[in-house]
Amino acid sequence: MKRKLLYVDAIREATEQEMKRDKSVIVFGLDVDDPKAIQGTTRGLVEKFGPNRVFGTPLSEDAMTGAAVGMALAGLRPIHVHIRMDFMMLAMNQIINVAAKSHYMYGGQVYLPLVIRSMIGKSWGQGAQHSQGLYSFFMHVPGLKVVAPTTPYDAKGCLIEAIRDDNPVIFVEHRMLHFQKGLVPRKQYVVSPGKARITAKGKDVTLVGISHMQLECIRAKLYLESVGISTEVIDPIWLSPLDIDTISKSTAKTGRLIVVDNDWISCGASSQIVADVTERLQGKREIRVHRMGYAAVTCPPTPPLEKLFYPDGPKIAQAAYRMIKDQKSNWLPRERKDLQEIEFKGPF
Amino acid sequence: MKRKLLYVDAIREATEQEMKRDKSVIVFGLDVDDPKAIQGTTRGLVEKFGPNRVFGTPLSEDAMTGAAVGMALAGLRPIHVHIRMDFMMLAMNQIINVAAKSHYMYGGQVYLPLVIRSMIGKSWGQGAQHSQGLYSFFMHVPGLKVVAPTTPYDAKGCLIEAIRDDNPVIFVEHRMLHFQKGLVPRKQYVVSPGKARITAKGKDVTLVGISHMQLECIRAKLYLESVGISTEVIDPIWLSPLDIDTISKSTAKTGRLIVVDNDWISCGASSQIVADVTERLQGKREIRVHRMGYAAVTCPPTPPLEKLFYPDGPKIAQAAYRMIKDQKSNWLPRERKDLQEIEFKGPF
Amino acid sequence: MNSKFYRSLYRIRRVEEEIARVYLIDKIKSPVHLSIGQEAVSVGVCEALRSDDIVFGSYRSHAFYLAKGGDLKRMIAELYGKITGCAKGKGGSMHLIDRAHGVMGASAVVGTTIANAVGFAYALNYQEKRSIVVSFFGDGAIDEGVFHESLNFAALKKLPIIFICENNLYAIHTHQFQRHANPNIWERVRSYGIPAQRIEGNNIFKIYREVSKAVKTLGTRGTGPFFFECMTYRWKEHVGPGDDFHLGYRAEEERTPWVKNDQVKRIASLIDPKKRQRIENQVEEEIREAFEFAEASPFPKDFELYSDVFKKSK
Amino acid sequence: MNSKFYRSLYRIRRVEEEIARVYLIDKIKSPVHLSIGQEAVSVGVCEALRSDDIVFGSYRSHAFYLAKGGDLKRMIAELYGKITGCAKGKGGSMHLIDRAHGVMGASAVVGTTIANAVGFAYALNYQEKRSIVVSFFGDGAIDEGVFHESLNFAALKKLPIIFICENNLYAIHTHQFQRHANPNIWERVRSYGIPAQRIEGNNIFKIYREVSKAVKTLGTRGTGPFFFECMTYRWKEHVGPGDDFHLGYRAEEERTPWVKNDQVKRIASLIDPKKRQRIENQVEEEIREAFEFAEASPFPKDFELYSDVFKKSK
Ligand SMILES: Cc1ncc(C[n+]2csc(CCOP(=O)(O)OP(=O)(O)O)c2C)c(N)n1
Ligand SMILES: Cc1ncc(C[n+]2csc(CCOP(=O)(O)OP(=O)(O)O)c2C)c(N)n1
Ligand SMILES: [Mg+2]
Ligand SMILES: [Mg+2]
Repeated sequence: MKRKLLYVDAIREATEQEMKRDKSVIVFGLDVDDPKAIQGTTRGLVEKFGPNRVFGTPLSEDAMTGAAVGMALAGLRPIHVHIRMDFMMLAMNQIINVAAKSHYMYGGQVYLPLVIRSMIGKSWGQGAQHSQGLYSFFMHVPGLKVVAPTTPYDAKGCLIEAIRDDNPVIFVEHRMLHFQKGLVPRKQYVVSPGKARITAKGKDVTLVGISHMQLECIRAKLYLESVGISTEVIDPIWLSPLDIDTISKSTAKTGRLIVVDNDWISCGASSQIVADVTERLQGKREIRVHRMGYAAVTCPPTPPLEKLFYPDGPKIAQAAYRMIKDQKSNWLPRERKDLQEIEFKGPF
Repeated sequence: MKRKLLYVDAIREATEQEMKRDKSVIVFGLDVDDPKAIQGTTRGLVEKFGPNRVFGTPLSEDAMTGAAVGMALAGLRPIHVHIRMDFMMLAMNQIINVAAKSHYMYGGQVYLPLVIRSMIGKSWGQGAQHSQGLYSFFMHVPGLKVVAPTTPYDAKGCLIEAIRDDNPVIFVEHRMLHFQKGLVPRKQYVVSPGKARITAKGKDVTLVGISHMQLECIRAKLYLESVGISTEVIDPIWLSPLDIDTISKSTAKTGRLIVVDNDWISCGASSQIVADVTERLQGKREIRVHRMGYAAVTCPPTPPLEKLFYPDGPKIAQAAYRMIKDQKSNWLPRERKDLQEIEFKGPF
Repeated sequence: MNSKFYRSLYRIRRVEEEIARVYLIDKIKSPVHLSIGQEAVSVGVCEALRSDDIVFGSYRSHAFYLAKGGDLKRMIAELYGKITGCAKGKGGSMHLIDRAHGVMGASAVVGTTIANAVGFAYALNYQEKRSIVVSFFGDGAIDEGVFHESLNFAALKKLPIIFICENNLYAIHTHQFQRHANPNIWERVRSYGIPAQRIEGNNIFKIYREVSKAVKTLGTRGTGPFFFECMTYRWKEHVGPGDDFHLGYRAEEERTPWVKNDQVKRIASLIDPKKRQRIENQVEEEIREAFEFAEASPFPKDFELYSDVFKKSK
Repeated sequence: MNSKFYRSLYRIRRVEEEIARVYLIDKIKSPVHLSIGQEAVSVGVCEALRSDDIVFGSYRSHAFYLAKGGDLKRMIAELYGKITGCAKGKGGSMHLIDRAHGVMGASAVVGTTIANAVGFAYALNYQEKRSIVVSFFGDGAIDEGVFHESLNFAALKKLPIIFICENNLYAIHTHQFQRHANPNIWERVRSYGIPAQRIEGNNIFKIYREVSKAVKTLGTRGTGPFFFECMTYRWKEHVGPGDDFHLGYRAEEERTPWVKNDQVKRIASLIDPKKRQRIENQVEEEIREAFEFAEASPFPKDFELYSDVFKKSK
């Protein structure tokens, strides 16, 4: 149980173990079989399972997603990989109009055990078209499941769960999480929908951090500690279906909710969570809520603007501080070097 | 000022007047030049302006949207028409990754005076793939404007505004509104972003009805009158940018907000509006909020299930009644024949 | 052979005529896209298939659904929105399915099932199954990028799939000439290294013969795909039960040769009148029963609204 | 002619070598996709254009940007993320633009600008302008549906556009053979009725000559489009400043003939050494100035984060 793995290796291991278990699991997508092996997440798979089970494709996001649907209809359990969420915009018709709807519109007769892996880019000039989250699109449409694990442990458990799930699952990775290290059991295990993870216990404010923003929330918590504020941090892990109970309960306890998203705010996951919790707690408990996410602009590649574009530990800490102490406070913690590398602890 | 027009004729008139005014306005898209002329909204235009300015296209949503972007870059003001929102899923890459971002990512050097008209289907077995709203996708991404006029008056004014706007505007029509009648001035006028319309004054509850749901909210208001509840109804008209001030103020007055969307709730416009108003009024005014929208399932074509799928006047009235009087109440008004046809009054 | 052809042709024609008749009394609250005039393509192709072969198609779905053996009762019930429908009333006329007979679905968005069919064919190869896939689509689907992406992939992987383009000259009211500078669909397809040909004249025998050859070749894996552009003609309006010559986008004379060349009549004339009468009686009886079944069936109960969103995994 | 070619080729080569050199000290915090080895395509094409002609391209944007006359200072400043960059630091290396010189932008999503270029060409026709459009893209873009949709439309409307496929054999690390059963891009294009040919050997003269002919023909409207598949080779890794033969997806020997056939050297040998020296000195000076300019320029101020989301309409 003490074994540490990188996130990418956790993904790789989950894939390999599931492929061994079930011959119907196959992996395909642009560059999955190339020397870079999708940051290493597909390394060695083609050698182990052969080019019929692991293959690169032409640049044809629309048809390849449609093909994944067809394979799933035929009883395979395809894992289709996109190296950027942004490129999924080319596959929206198949995802929204076909994959999400087939089980329902055929009266339950068919089902699609399909995983779509995709990555959010950040930094080093990713810019306008390589940095988007956009998973709220998939949370909007019934018939899709969405998961965005942040730790190597959850990456493995969620991917195994996603592969075994009989429905289309959008599996959201973040490039800045790919080389995070954490404890990962050797055996197979699942991290299922329905249970958000409380990653830090606290009593003054609830921070919900999605995808990479989970890390920033943990940083914020450490900054807030230094000013005597006790923070509860929650990682929803599965975004659809979403464990709103855990978030509601925590908010009922702390009276304050900040949702920090790795995406824009308008009609995003942060709006959904804040609206849901508000509806649930109204009349029961007075609360304060706040949404944070990308600035409402296109992502700029130049470093000084990019820094302003994203929420980060200090900014999140400031928002919590303001909510608790004083809306007008200018307190903003200085970035601490020792918080630059945060390793996920566990096992959970 | 007493002239009444159908919604479709208001659209047609706006287009024609703007084409006369400005030679750079062109109209294209599947079937715009065919005998049905997009429900009549493009009738006669090809005869008046010729096939270079008004033309049907191959079935190529992705490239035709990309072409619209290119035309706008070259200084034209294209109106590109899709007969269903659902088909825009094929054009998401150009809309989200290119149209929304060009002005920003080229540092303001280019701009895209582009209108994308699209229609939401309903009833008569439209089913899974001809019934979606999905405009929340466009509200999510910075760089796009979104408008969903509900009256013939606003249809004309908003379309003229959209054509003259130098940014990409997603213009959302609803097929059930197309044959609504209402007063429409002959002259050109604009209905600009920044001003939601209070379509009925009231004091007990605020109903925000988007697109076709505006009509259902007006029905709900009439049902509620009969039980002595006074309803304020708001039509946001422009969804992005959204006039949240008007909605907030009304909610501050009534203390109650119900947002009824023509789309799913999760990460939808209703979540956005509820979260925004909550953030603004917290600590100032205790309020109750509630979101309504499509049932969280794929749209079923069979009439009895389809009826359950959509919010309607009685269901909205019930939700308001419960919020005001008693959460457990079973009151549900019987559908009134005299409310089946609601004509928009005005001018506003 | 001829009587098999005739039964299938006659059945499709008569089912759709009945749909058109019943449509006027608003029992079918759903768009209907009739294939009247085009039946020979579906029948010619599907008669060349085995029952475990798979077909995918578009919203113009009645003909290939029935030709492949799809259940008639459940189809009509689906159009009526009844719980006994092939999709429990949740699909409607544009999303017919009958897994037991290899009808894997239909899409209301043009072109989408082409990619699904290609993926299914990949899976069949991978699973070492002997069946093959047929993908039906119209001339309008050619314009869509997904068609090309799908061809490219199918050719690359040499998949066991037959593409059938039902070229009825129009996408709604827009002629192929208004959409393609070069109306040579089969030529475009050949450039991918896919054997492709055009079959003129809605000729059921020719279609059957050519598709049968392709099916035979596909018995050996790694020999696909194949492509056929089948020229045909839609007699009725794009959607709905009526004629549409009054719209002016096409002249009634354009239809005349196709009506003269009606494959239902053609095959009828080739079989023994008594046999023919027997077939027709059986089909009429089947149709009567199917509409009665649909009428008598209940609508889905309210709880069905929320069923089938997700499949519970075991 | 030769000295014009040489100046442009040498300038692109040297700019990119400088980028590669500077990259190691992390001043450029942006992905860079170098065209070293491929310059002849951009130069051969752009030398055949007029300054009011328009080009669109992909993230591998340095060569066509410079070949079309794009401002060097503003390009390097853009890579450095400075406010003086051609997109104020908001575009980065993958979205170079210079409207004044007809460089209308570049996309990081493969294939997208092809459709934009087609729309632009439609507008030029409509506006009765004399200029034409060139759309640059890689062999990877051929796989995307939007390529086909765009060709079909351009052919239908006979648009004044020249499509240039820079076929460097690879999409990232994936060879064309792994993506196309039939590596005959030009043939696919011909099936749309578009004149299309492959130009072998990265030959700048041939490219210039053939494109010039097409440009001339396009002087008469209704004669387009044209298509050229220009065979070329990327010497460096897909993204970044280094070599990539260690990755194993291609052998260094594959590059050898292309290096032997280096068009920069080839043209260098054709011009008078003194003249050549003068050109080189001028270019070196220009490059030095450009990097100094970029270094010295300030980053965008904070308020720039929120500018340029929407254009204010007048
Ligand atoms: C992607 C998409 N775009 C547009 C439409 C609207 N539409 C419905 S049917 C149709 C014509 C399709 O023509 P074709 O493929 O030739 O089939 P046919 O109706 O002739 O059988 C169009 C454009 C659609 N359903 N899907
Ligand atoms: C739509 C899309 N899919 C995938 C990618 C990832 N990607 C970036 S470059 C590239 C290869 C493109 O190859 P090619 O078009 O030949 O251009 P080259 O890099 O060789 O100049 C890929 C797949 C992308 N940017 N866009
Ligand atoms: Mg057709
Ligand atoms: Mg390439």
